[in-house]
Amino acid sequence: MDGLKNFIEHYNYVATIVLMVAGLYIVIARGNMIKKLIGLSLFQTSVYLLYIAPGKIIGGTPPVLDPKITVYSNPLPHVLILTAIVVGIATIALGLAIVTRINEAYGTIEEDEIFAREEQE
Amino acid sequence: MLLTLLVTVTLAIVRMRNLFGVIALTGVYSFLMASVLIVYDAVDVAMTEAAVGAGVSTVLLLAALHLTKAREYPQPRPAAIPLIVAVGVGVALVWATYDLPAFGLAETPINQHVAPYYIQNAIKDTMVGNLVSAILADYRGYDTLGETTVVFTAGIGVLLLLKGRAPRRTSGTAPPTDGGAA
Amino acid sequence: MRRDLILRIGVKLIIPFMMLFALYVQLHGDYGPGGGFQAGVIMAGAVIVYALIFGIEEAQRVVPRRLVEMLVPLGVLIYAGTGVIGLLHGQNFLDYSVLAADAAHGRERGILLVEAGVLVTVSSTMIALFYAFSERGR
Amino acid sequence: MSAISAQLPGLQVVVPLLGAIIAAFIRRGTLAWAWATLITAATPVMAFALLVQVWANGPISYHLGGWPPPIGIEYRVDLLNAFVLMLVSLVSAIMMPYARRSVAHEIDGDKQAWFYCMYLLCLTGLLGITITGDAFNAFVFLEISSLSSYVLIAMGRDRRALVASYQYLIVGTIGATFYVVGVGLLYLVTGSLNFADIATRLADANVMFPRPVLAALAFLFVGISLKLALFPLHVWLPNAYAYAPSFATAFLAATATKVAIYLFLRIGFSVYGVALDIKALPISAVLYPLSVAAMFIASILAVYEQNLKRMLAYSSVAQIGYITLGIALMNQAGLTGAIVHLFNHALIKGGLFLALGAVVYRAGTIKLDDLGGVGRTMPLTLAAFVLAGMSLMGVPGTAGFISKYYLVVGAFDAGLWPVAFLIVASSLIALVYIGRVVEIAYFRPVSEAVAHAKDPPLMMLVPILVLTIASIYFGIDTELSAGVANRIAEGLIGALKLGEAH
Repeated sequence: MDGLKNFIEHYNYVATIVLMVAGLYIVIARGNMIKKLIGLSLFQTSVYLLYIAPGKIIGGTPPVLDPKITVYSNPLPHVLILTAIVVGIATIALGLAIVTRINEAYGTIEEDEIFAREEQE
Repeated sequence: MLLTLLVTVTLAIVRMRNLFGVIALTGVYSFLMASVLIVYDAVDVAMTEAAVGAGVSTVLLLAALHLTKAREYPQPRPAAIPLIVAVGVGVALVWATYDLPAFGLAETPINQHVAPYYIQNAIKDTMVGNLVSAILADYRGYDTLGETTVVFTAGIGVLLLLKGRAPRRTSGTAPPTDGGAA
Repeated sequence: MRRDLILRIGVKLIIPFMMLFALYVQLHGDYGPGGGFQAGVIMAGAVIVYALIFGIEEAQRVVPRRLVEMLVPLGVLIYAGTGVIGLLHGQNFLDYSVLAADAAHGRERGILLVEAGVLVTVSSTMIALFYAFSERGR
Repeated sequence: MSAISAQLPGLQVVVPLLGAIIAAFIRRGTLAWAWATLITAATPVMAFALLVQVWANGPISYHLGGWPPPIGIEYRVDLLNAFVLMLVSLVSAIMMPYARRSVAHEIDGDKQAWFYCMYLLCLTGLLGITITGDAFNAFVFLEISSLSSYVLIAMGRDRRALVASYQYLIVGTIGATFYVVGVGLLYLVTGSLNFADIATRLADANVMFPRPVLAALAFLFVGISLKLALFPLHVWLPNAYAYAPSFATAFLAATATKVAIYLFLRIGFSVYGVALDIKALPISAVLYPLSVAAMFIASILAVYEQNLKRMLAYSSVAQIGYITLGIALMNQAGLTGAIVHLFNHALIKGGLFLALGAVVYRAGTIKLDDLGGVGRTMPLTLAAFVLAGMSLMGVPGTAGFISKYYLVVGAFDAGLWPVAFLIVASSLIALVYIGRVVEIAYFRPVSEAVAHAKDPPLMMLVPILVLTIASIYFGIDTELSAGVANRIAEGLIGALKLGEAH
């Protein structure tokens, strides 16, 4: 019973970790360069929950000040994750630009095919 | 529960081979993520995630897909090693988070140490009632300058990569000699 | 797509509202959720929708590429420049308290300025990305 | 004057940042180069002033936005990062005159201006990581430097540069995300993002949450190791260095990995080491085998490499192994060796890669077999290459010898004489791969590719010679390198909280 209770109390972490594992798996296992970038962005997104979930206080409200309210959820993780989201999309945009150029240069965006071509050269 | 739905969509993304479908699913994923974030009181973050994840990144991914006309085909890649690495990381994290404080408590270090200062003083210091804005633009404004610089870097970087020279044809050109600068 | 009158008129009607909403999100960021980044994305969204319906040349006539490329660094310059004002007054970088007679008003003003910087860079970068990717396709 | 000196920590990063922003408005390549040179030249001046201040008066704390830590972001300059700031900015400034011809040769005319903008952003990012006292701020600047370096690498002429850049982007982003996870876990258990503040709160946190504290270290370790190309996480590095434009390779090789190593030292020693017994943490146990593997395997891979840039890239992986070995020793001499090698290796590799860039500029190839007799057609360039190569091997009288000397002494102090033997043995492999170049460059008939090559113009030659001479000079006069490194190591070790044995 204790294990189950702990599982439920930490469910947010468990979900985070599943997302992270899935993202990392896509990045390592898949050879399609766009799919890899999607995996990368999943991997980055999972981190959001790691930061934000612990800042939530049950009974608290969003951190916008209001004289009637006394308990707020922690705003600092929100700020950090806003930054992380922006950094994430910037990385993906740059990655996609590079993939577009790779496609022009090689005619494919499958890693295995590209490596095979370089072997021949 | 929303988180379970999120996990389900993620697994679908892993399995699916049709890239167009995957991109549509990432849009769904982002909206679900935004909903979860609202539940966690992170309204600013939710708004951004919806705009970026479902909006910007979907547009960019579709644009790139259109340019590359790619389909992902099943490949005979061994799946064992990636699975071991990814699951290994996961197990490490499960092990690590097991004795972290349970969800929703106020008496945890992150809710006790720096955050109360912002909640108590932001309006006095900055006259801005949205604490996220106050921290984002002032207390940790330097991070945000860095963040804007990251956007700037990516913007100029993409322009550098995609502007100018007409696309080279995909086949027929001889590969440049070893070491570049031919 | 170009012949679709309803779509074109609909878009023409919607775009001012998108712009207005972006401004609302920008300025309301002090009291509710929102801020330069979100507003920038919405603003860029308006231009991108316009480009999708009326074609990229038409969009570039309204928002020239040259202008967008100038705006990308300009936003960061506004942000960093706001920080430099603090330096010029002998305070630390990004200390906004010097921007008005009392510190709190100064900081409020500073936050407004830097959020404007974020808006400019984010919206113009998004538009620039869109232009870059769509022009590559032709 | 005093007003300016109080603002120096801020200016150290703000000046190159503003420089990069303004460079984005510039269209002409030559103008952008002149501007970037001016900005870059200003950075070592500020770094030197900071180093002098810190040397005399101890650490400086600079509060960005006027907010004291941990509320706001702090720049904290101590001897360690003042030294790294000095190193990064000085090497960059020396390389700038070289950039003009080399970049004009390898990058399309309409793209040169923005290339310099990217370079300045990368410099800003690296300086920002080094100077900051805030864990999350370090991540933001890490991403500035990473994104700009992906672009710099992708600008290489060869289409393989694109693939190398893509792979680096994937690996680098995984690394950065691991770093963020680590910082997040630390934040969860301490409630703070400031390095110094985390350090004071970590001991208590370790009592309540021992597992996350250890896991955070693991994530930070892996994340930074991906960035610093610790063996076997180095796979992105050889191709990235091989296909990037010559100037970008030399700049990144001399600076980027060094800054990652600095971040590792900061977290390992100034955060974990201050709060917990560092010798009880599994840092050394992991670093020893990986460092030794890097020293041998990467050196041997270098021997079999035809592309000289890739050869030097593998050699870099090996040299990083020496630095991490010095860190693993965790004693005065070992740590001094690590820090001094950080410095020496930046000079040596900077010089070597610039020399190769000159070969690319004149001969258009760096394939070893095509370069027969190049020592006779490009005498000064190759002489510099060989001298820097001798320093790389650690020949007595060169800077490389000083590094190796401290490392060997550190190994003996730790009672690990086999490690001392391995250091010497692996250095002999460097003799093989540098010797191979000497053989072909001087003892083969002049080949077709290099027949009409000659030494590069003065603007390119002088930086090569300056770095080469420095990598010899610091083997004779060790005051500024080993002297400072020694005091830094003293400071790092003195602050450690050690177990019962002490």
